[in-house]
Amino acid sequence: MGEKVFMKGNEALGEAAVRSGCRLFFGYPITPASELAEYMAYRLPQVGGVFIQAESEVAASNMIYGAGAAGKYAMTASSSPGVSLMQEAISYMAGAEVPAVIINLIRGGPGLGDIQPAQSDYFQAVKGGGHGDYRNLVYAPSTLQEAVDLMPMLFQNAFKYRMLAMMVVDGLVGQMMEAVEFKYDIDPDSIPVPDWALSGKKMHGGKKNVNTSLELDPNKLAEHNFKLFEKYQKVYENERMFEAFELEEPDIDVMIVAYGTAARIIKTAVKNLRAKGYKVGLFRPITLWPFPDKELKEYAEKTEHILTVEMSMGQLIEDVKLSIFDPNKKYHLMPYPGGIVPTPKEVEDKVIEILKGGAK
Amino acid sequence: MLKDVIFAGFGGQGVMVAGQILAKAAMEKGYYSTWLPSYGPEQRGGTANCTVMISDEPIASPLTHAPTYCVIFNNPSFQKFEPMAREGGVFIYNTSMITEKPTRDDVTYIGIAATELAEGMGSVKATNMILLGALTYFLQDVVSLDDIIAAMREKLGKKKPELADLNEQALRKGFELASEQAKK
Amino acid sequence: MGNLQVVYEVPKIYTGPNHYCPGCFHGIIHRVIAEILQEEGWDDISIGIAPVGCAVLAYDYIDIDWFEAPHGRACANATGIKWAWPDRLVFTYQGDGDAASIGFAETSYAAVRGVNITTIMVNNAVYGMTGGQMAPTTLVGMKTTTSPYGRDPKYAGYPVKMAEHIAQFEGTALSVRVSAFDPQHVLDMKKWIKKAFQYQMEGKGYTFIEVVSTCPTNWRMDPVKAAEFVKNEMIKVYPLGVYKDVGEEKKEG
Amino acid sequence: MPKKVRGVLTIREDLCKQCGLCVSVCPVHILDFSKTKINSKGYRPIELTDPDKCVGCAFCAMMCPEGVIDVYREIVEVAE
Repeated sequence: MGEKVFMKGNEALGEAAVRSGCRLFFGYPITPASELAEYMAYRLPQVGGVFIQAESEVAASNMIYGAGAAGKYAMTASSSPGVSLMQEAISYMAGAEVPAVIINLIRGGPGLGDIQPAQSDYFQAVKGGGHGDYRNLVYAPSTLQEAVDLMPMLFQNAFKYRMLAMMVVDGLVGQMMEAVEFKYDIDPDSIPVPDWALSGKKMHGGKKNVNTSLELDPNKLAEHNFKLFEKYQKVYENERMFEAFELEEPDIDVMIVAYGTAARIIKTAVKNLRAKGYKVGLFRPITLWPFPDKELKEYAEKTEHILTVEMSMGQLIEDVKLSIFDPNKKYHLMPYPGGIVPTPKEVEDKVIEILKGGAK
Repeated sequence: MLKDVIFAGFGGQGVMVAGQILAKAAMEKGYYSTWLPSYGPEQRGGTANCTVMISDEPIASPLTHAPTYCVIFNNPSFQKFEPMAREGGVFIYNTSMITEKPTRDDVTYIGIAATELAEGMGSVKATNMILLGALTYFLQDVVSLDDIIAAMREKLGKKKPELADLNEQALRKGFELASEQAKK
Repeated sequence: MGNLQVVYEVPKIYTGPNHYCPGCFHGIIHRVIAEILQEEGWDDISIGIAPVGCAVLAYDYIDIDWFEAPHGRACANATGIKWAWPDRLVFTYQGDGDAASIGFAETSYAAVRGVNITTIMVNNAVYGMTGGQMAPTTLVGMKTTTSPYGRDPKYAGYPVKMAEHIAQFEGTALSVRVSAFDPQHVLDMKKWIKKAFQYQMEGKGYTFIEVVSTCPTNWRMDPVKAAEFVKNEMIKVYPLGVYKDVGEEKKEG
Repeated sequence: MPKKVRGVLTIREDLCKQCGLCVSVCPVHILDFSKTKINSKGYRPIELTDPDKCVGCAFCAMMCPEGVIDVYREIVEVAE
């Protein structure tokens, strides 16, 4: 443990799940997430785990729904079109309070789109792609190392709050190779089976457990919804994560807001702009839900210009504006749809243009 | 220090693995390195390229808009990357496959008939190693030819030990040809 | 010098170059479909449904109208198209993963309903485009990227035999398994695809052609070896033949 | 003079992917990959090693996934 290994992102994500104590993976091939399933097919049998290739993403997501209800760490991974198919199970799991982990390696959409890195499933992930009122925990690491470091937390928080934890990355994280370090290796036998799990009556005091998302009485269903949202409020209070990069000074020329791969690239732009004397910083949400809105608002006090750079057509910027809630700020958007990845140069040019007053 | 390298060609030409060997060799030397692929949908014959970044500090962006080092395997990649190549950079290309002619005077061109040379050595599969060997000549402040050979043997030696010696020969050949051309 | 007499010309509506790997049967099957459509003059009234998988770009290779389906849903999309234009020639072109795994329900229900469309399912025992994962049709013991220790029936079950499965439905007019590993079988394949299209034009019901095919890239074989593997191994598990043919017995009014 | 039927092939070299299916089915073994040419895709395209022996059976064209080959026949006079 602790050794640096040169690995492909998808394989490192798989290894991170195994070391988080996950022994159940259900998946269906899709580019650019297939290598994660391939890694699990190779790795899980070595550690007494089970890899099942489902007949579809609808089935794969319902398999983690079952395994989560049975009280075990279970995971699936897919890319955008596949995650759209998983919305059924995602909504049901929210209703039935079943924990599990889904990784979405987002690719360009809508529809089949392409297979290039994108962030256009932001709304689907944080605003709910399935039906009903619910929230998912959504983590958006910016580097492979961060994704690996976050992985145990996804499983643990999924079980702590009995909700779905989703990691949104993109094909760039999945396909890229770099050195990663695994700092943990959790024994699955050390993970307690929750008393709500479907494990046979004798495991939990002889009283039957029923797992359902059905509640025909509207009053009771309303009560269930209020209860869910009390839980989500707790998650909001405890689990917001972000990074403030080069945002120490009281006055900032331009604050860039970005997450995931876009944020990683923008760090290069920030460094280059700093070298030229521009006071530019990056605010990077690590959790997309709960969104670090209070923190973003505080940092926004330091600047007039807020530039959102996202690999989508203006999804993140809605939460940015909602968080800052100040019509006097100048909001700028650099949208990169379709699987196009920003380059540091483009972002640098845009910042300089904003400061010259050319940009609206 | 930041070295940015693009390898580009058709899928199946060994473009990706050449980049992986370089990135791995750099990591073994204690540098930060990233390898980032870009594929078309095809399993074979489509365009494919990868970007390798090597630095002595953590790499933020794994992408470059103006690669300093280009290793080019086919015509479409030549057309795409020649205008993007960084001023003062090195542009290595496979003249067996590329009919395009160099148009810039601010880039060092190294043209090698790598496919024919590889065929002559025993396998067309060693084409990529000849070109990687040529690139290594220009990256000696980061990785030596021996480092690349060691990384190649670790990456390919297990699966195809019979090809490892040929690949080593190919790496050496490319290195030698690049040094000759660079001195001219 | 005598006059040149045409023996074979590549159909004009077969438009390449294609993106398939060297030696992939997809090209042969596309070419044969193009031959039939051109020879019968059906190209003006045909609508193809392309799948997700290696043939996702099929619409670039045959010069007819095409629809690009979501993964597995081709037969459902085709059902909609057919009921919008009942007299058109509507066919789905799918892989085994598409038609027999994620689209198993849609494919089966086209047969259940006897939708008057044709499915051409290319069975090469792997997911080709995504990089050689196990397919529903992967042979027991066969190594793929998601069955690295060989397909184990304990976890992955057994090969899905679509031609037999589709034959059981009353709505099926024709269910045949063919291959393309030598010229004779290519001609045989052409005969049965043509018959399927004819049945469709006569309104006989759902027609299904399974083509036992290769994946040289993911099987890690050269194309000639891969064709031999089909001939010697694949068709042991997937016997070629006619599993249902209503012939003249069933005709709608 | 006696006459015989001879096959004539049109080969679109640039489409060839050197898969060898045609080579494997040629009954008179007169197809092979070019030793001298590399096409723009990087493959060595097929060529006829002995055009006079072609019988015009079209097996090669039947098996070609890329639509590289058209097949014609002509009657030629042969010296005895």
